Amino acid sequence: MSVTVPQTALGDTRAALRRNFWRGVARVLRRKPSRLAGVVIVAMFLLMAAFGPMLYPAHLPRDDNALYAPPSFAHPFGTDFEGTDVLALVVTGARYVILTGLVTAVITVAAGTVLGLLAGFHRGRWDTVLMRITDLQLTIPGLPLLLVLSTVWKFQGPLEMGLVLGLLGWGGIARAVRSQTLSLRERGFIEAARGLGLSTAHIIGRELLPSMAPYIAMNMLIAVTGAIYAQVGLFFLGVLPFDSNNWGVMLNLAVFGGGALTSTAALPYLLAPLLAILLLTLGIVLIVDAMDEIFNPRLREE
Amino acid sequence: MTTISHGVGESPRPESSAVPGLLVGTAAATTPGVRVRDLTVVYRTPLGELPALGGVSLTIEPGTITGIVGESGSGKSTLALSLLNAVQPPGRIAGGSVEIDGLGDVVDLAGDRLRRARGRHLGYVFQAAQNSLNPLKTIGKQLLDLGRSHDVDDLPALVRDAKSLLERMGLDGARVLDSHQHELSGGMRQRVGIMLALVLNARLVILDEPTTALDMITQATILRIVREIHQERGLTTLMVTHDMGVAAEVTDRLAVMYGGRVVEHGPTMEVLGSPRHPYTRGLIQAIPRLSGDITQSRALPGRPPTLGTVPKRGCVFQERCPLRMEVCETVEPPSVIENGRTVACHAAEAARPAERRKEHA
Amino acid sequence: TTETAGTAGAGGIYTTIDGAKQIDATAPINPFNPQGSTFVGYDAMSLAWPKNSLTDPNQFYPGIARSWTATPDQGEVVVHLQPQARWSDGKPVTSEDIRTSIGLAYTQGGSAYTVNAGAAGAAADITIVDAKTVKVTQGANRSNVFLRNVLSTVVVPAHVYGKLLPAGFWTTLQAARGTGPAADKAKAAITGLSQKVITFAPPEDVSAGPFVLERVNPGAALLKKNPYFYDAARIAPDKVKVLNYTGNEQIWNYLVTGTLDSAPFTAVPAAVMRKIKQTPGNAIRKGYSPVAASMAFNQARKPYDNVHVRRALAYLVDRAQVTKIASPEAGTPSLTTTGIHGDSAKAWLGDRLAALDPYKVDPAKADAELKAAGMVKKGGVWAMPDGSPWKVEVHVPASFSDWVAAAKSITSQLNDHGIEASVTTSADYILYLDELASGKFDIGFWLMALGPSPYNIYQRLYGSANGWSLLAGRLTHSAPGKDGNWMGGPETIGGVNPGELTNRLNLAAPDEQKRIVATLATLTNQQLPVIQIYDYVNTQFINTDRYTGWPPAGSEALRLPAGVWMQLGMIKKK
Amino acid sequence: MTTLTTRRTPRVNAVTRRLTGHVVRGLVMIWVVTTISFVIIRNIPGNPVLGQYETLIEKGMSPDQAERATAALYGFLPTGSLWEQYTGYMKALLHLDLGQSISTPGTEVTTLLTSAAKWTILPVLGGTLLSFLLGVTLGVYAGIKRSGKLGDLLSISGSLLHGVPQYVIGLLMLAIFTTLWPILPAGGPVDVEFVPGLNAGYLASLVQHATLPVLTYALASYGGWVLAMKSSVATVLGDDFILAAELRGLTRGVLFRYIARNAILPLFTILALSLGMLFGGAIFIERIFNYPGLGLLLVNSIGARDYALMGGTFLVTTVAIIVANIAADLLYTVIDPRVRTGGAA
Amino acid sequence: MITGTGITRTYKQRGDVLGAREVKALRGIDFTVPKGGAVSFIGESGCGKTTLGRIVAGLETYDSGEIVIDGTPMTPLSPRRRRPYFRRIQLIHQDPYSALNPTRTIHQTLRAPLALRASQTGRPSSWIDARAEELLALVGIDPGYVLGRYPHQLSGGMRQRVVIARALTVDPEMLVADESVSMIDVSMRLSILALLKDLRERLGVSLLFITHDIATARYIGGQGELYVLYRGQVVERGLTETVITGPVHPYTQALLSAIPVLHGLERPGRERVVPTEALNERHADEGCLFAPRCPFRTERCEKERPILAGCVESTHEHACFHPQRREVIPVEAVA
Ligand SMILES: Nc1ncnc2c1ncn2[C@@H]1O[C@H](COP(=O)(O)OP(=O)(O)OP(=O)(O)O)[C@@H](O)[C@H]1O
Ligand SMILES: Nc1ncnc2c1ncn2[C@@H]1O[C@H](COP(=O)(O)OP(=O)(O)OP(=O)(O)O)[C@@H](O)[C@H]1O
Ligand SMILES: [Mg+2]
Ligand SMILES: [Mg+2]
Repeated sequence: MSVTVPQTALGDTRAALRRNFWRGVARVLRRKPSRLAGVVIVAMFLLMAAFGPMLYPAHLPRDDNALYAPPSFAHPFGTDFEGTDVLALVVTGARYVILTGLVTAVITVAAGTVLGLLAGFHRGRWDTVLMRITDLQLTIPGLPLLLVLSTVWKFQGPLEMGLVLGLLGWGGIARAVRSQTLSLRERGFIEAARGLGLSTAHIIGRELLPSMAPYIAMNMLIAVTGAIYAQVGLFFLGVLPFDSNNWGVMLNLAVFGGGALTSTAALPYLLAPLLAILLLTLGIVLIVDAMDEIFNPRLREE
Repeated sequence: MTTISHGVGESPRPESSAVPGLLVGTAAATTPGVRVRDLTVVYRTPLGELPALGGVSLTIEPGTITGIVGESGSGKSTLALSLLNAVQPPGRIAGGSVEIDGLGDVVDLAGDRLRRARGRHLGYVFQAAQNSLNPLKTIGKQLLDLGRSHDVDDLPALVRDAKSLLERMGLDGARVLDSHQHELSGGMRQRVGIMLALVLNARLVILDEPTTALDMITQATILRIVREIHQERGLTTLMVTHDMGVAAEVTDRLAVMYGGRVVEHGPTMEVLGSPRHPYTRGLIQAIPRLSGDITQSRALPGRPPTLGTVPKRGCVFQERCPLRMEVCETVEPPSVIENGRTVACHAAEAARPAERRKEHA
Repeated sequence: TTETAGTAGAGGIYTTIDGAKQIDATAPINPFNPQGSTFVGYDAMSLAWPKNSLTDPNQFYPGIARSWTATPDQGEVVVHLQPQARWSDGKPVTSEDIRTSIGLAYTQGGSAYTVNAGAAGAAADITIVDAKTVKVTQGANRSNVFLRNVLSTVVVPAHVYGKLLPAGFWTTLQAARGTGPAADKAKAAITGLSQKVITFAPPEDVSAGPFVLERVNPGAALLKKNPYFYDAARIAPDKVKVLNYTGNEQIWNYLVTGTLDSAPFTAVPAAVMRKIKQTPGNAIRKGYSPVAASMAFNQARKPYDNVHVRRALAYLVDRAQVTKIASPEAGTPSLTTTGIHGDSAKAWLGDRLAALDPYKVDPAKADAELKAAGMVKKGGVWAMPDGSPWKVEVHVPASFSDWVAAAKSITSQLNDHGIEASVTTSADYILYLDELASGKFDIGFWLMALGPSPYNIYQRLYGSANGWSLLAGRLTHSAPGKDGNWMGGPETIGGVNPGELTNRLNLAAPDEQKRIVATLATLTNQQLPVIQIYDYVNTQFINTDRYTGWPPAGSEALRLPAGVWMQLGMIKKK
Repeated sequence: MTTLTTRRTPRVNAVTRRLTGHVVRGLVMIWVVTTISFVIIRNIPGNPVLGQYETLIEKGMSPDQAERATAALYGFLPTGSLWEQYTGYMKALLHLDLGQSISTPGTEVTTLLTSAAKWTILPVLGGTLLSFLLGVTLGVYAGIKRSGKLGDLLSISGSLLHGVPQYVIGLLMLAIFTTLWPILPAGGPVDVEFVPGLNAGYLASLVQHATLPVLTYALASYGGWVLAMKSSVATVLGDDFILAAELRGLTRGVLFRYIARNAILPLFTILALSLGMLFGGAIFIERIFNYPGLGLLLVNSIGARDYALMGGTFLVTTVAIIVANIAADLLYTVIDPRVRTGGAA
Repeated sequence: MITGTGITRTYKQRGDVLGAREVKALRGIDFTVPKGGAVSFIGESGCGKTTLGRIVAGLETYDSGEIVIDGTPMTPLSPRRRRPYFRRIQLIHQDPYSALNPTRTIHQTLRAPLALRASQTGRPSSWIDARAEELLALVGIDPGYVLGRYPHQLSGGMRQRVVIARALTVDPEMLVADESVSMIDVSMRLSILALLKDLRERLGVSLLFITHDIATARYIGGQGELYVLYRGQVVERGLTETVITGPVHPYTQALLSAIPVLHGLERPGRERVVPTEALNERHADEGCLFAPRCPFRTERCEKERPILAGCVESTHEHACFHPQRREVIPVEAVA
């Protein structure tokens, strides 16, 4: 008496569902064009990070006679202390910044999610131990610790930087994921899965994680911004190894070397990375705003 | 204290004959009637605006307890909220009128006049009583907020009234007023909800699923209280429920809703005893009973319509109807009044064509 | 009662900055404390104030000491105090005060007042000649900067600080100068007093200087005029406000807004300088500053052990361009590299300066030198003799923005010439020094040419950083990588031991000094343990709106605090 | 009357019970953090004496003078094996003795900390309260008018400000108010000319100097409050009791109070937490405005390798966070009647 | 056959360090569910029904007592060894809305346990999909319609059927239905009950039916036993029909009296009692647990706790010192 389900039909409905989701996304984006702008901005920065350095020679050209040149057609944001085009610095510097942001976000979110899931799912002793560690992570002041670490540890490149930032930042997510897990755990479907004897891996990977995916995705975006600011801030404070094509270093040199806050000559040199940060923030904020609406039915005002 | 009186036989059932005169003057003093005409409420959805109420007409006699039953999504809450002109966005009242004696057409009320009507003239008791109270304030403070909002000058008197109402419902009034909602049990909260609906002397009280979240025994208590207070205060009561039993226990008149329409309306005893609409019949049959032959109960086939699946044309019930005729697919059955009973069904009409009379032309 | 700027008095408030320390309001009012809330030249006085002489370290302006005499070999220094000198509580400044101050200095250690027997330039005896005259004699191992060290003595009131010295202190001191266990015990007793002296916190400031501390908070210190100052009539301002700062940019801001009446040497970017100059009243006094920035090699590392490589780099670095980028206002490109600041180099070397290689930018010569060193060029990029890549890493501390810019400019230039170069920064200066000292860098920036004492000049290049250290008056040499020898130069070059020569500078008579300096300059020029990049210019900012009578450009007083200027009769209320 | 006693007792119990647990856990946490920071701090490379020496040289002192000035510092370096230092440190900690500063020899770390703490509390408290009030007020509006243009603008600008790092705002403020339009002092805590105390000049100067840090602080955290309040309001708006209140005909004012009070409740916890977090975290602001608070103290102590001071600042920061956590929890116990009486009935 | 003896469960509500509150959810419950039989538990809110159901389904631990599944006592077994036994007992949740993962299609939901089953029994993977369709058909829904859908696209009744189908994937011997129809629309409630009944009759799956609605208990297991729970204790036990028509314990009588009367179809029972107060868990634990609410209580009730004992028939037991049969349920009004 079994009814055969043509595979195509099944596939079709699934495809249709996926289409529906994307249509929903498109609608949310369309409803406020600003959100589209957010996507465009972030895409632009991603492209910059991926291909920016390829647009320029390995050593950026300098103009010995145009130190801190004012903005001009050739140099839309002027030049730096050495006569290098500031725009080129911003573009080529995006990779470091964004790569660090991504690495940090991945580590933060991965560590936070795994620990939060473990703690929430296993409860009991596991939970206590993991949450104590999380508390510890949250209690140790991050920025001071980073300052200290930067003297102990030479951060070699964005990966290491991201690793450290990530290891210092997972606490919040772990806590949130844990509480989500705890509440999901009480939901019937998780209990049913356990009752059916499904493996823990299945329950966590297939049942729990997808339910938290939107939440995690959003946290990831926020973690990216956090990481970008943290590293730029550290570079700005001057505690990280020098790298001329770096937004934070640009801020540092503009303020402490070029006197951008005291006179206007180095102002473009200061403003260019600041604007880049602001723009990136704006882009991410707009996307988060859209995501909020896509994933949170409460805010989805049809 | 703990008295379980027993041997209460048939609870007294009033004759639904309180015939009021022309209701002019202060509504608070007299018992109001309600006339809903062609009420249409739509909700904005991704598929456009869809009607949750498709032209409901319903007359609620003054002094009766009217029950509204129907499955989930049939529009009961929407109708109840419409009586206060309080349909929540993204819904709106798209047409029709709700005439309440002493208030006029509620649909036309707005702003401060609407606000004053709510609470003072119209009492509303929530389904989720546990969530209908501000968790941060004691009941007493919320009572005072209510009084101030309605310009009650004599607040001590209001508190006295509230206390006596609560005591009437078997609670320690002073203690309850001094409590936060989390310190009260579900049944106590529901009684508080009823108190707040009545304390300003509203004469029209709307209860939306007042017992759904409650325990059996508590439910019985609340139902008894509703019944008694209704009589003592001379109210017009509208009680929304999805439980036929609950409606049967307390109401005088019963309206059955389906797919945003009132499909049958009449005295409870009659509607239950001899249902006319196939839906009503199906509903009654689907109730498992404590006595009698259980094999006779059976479920209604199919499932209730949602906003998007309500048939665009013809009878809303056509898809699940055992008596479906061709005409059902195209023509919406009109509401027919007969001996104080209203039915909207082609089949019922066909069965007794003799003494039919249109409620309105 | 409320005091405001208006009640400061006719002389007004003089606003400035102490370049030597950050204000710490919790620190005791004690000049022996490195963070102490006392300000040199204002309320902290020394016997005399060093002149900014090109070659002679023993030139001084009078301070508490009105005059002094020294025997030619500086074996005996007699100091005559200002007859009118009084403490701010009205008590006269006496020889006893000076003796107590010297006693306290012993507990802190130092060149003249050391308990190490045999140390060069150690004082042997302090005698009170009369109430206003003190005589200090030098031990056998005579240093030619003894006078300088004596005159630099900080003076504190005996009636406040005297109790810090236990009874019998002078006997103990005497005992400490000997040898054997008893002397060691005495030494320990004296150095054991060190902490007590440093942490001593008098309830209020008692100053012999023109000002006395009135109040201090984390943002500034306020000093008021000391009415008992021996030359009080010369002091124009009624109050001095010393502002704190955490970074140069704050000084720039103060300067741009015209807040400061004078500011000590501060690195300033060109644009900010223009802005500062635009502020009405602001003016600049430039003078000699015996410091230079250099890039130093770790000669223990390849290929920097090869002098040809160092020379090649010297030929490639355009010092003028680097200076323009890094320190356009406060530096002049070094004419050549001798280890001596450009200004004093002329005085020391005279004509011989011209004979030295100026290392003008010359890529051809650089190529030749690189070839001579066996370096190979592959695909336009220079590589090590064995063909492995050559990566030049120039290290600087991250907090020195001018050095960062200089290093960046240098690496850019090297990159232009096919040498792969990059800048690496250390998180802070202390970390930088630590890493530098432990030999972790190939090339690092380094301050040098610290005149006017020639010993100080070359001690930077051929002192402990290069393996030569003085241990109990004896010079020893450590191998590269040991005991802080990070420069790793050879112990002798062509029969010359630069370490020994440098040490001689401390003891030698002027003629010999001149010869040694010439030798070392030539050696430095040829061997290039460092490449001198730019010589600092002492740039002082003043504001002529409120006060006049500033020291002129090039004045020998320019590096002294404004408080000393006032003592010298400069700075008058407008 | 009887109701009073029965209702009070559980409250006291709940609070003390929670407090005891928190304190015990907090003390353990403090010990762990102190140990960790001790280990890290003692492993920072760099010699404070050499650093001080070269710094003095860099500032223009002659080498012999610099040597004299720094020689004394050797006496303040901790001695003994790391383990001895650790046990010594811990023992001293038990007596609330944080040791002596190295970079300001002769000054107790406690003295330095208390002096810096004053200056941290002022802008942090001022800025947080300012931004909290502003953010919460506008957040209510943004939450209620979620779909309106202005609400949108509020929340986007909130997110943006929330997203923009403190130092960016600080730098911009400094550029605007001290350079482009110099109306405020560029740094420092208070003008030293005024006698400290309750006099107009001193207070005015205090306010004047605190304006920029406070403003920066407020701007940087304002966005977070707007967003938090907005989402909290959205949650409360979804609660039935708001609809119930509306259907009882309560006035808009009362309704607004219901929404605001319920929505603000979770924010108080965040407020307490953020006060704790930011106790030592205003590093950027203090650095930019030369404001001598704990953040700057920490940076300086790291720069000078002042182990005792570093340890002290870390400790204060940690304790602040832990205390804030406890306070947040107790605050919740006190202000939320649901928790106050010890769990739902 | 599954039997439980003396099962107790006490929840400790954690205080932080000091103080904790105890809730005795179960105070020694004995029950027997015969193979293929149905047993119902009724009681008002908070009496421990859900706790019992979860314990029987192996989702919750118990403090003391013993559960014996087909002769194997569960208590000594390690959790891992216990698993295969408890897998044979599946819980059907009250709330079909949360019982299905909203992010997974019905197909995915069914596939996971079936795949596990297939790998355990060495069946080919083609069996999985076939079995999924078979099960859906068994619970009366069109596989073609639901397989590719997400739970939110289905009605409550359909979801509950899917939940049942999912429980059947592991070929359980017993289903524990905890208020399984209370959230389902009135019109469809009966069809789910009928399905459960049908599964019991056709597949021989025994049924532990937990409800506060006695009428549904009657519908599902008229021939089975009915246990009346009060504050974690069984106060009355007997064949369902017997208990309903002749309740002996005052609590059972109160429960049955509380059932609303379908006026028009029914008349209230002759001896209907009207209770006035709700359960209070903080009531004293001494004596008969129901005493504070009992209209018939005597002094003895307040001191001594009655134990479950036989009445007229040994199959009908009650725990009351003054048992009396009363007719409380509504009577059919013959039209
Ligand atoms: N906010 C809303 N947005 C869209 N549709 C809504 C909204 N509120 C109600 N509806 C739809 O309106 C119809 C009637 O809803 P209503 O809440 O009045 O039903 P009900 O009979 O009270 O149901 P229940 O028994 O579940 O409370 C339903 O189909 C429901 O889906
Ligand atoms: N996880 C838990 N922690 C603490 N107490 C609990 C827990 N689960 C249940 N309880 C308590 O145990 C008692 C029995 O609860 P249970 O859920 O079994 O009752 P129930 O009969 O299913 O009630 P309902 O009809 O409301 O579902 C209740 O007093 C409840 O408060
Ligand atoms: Mg409803
Ligand atoms: Mg339950």
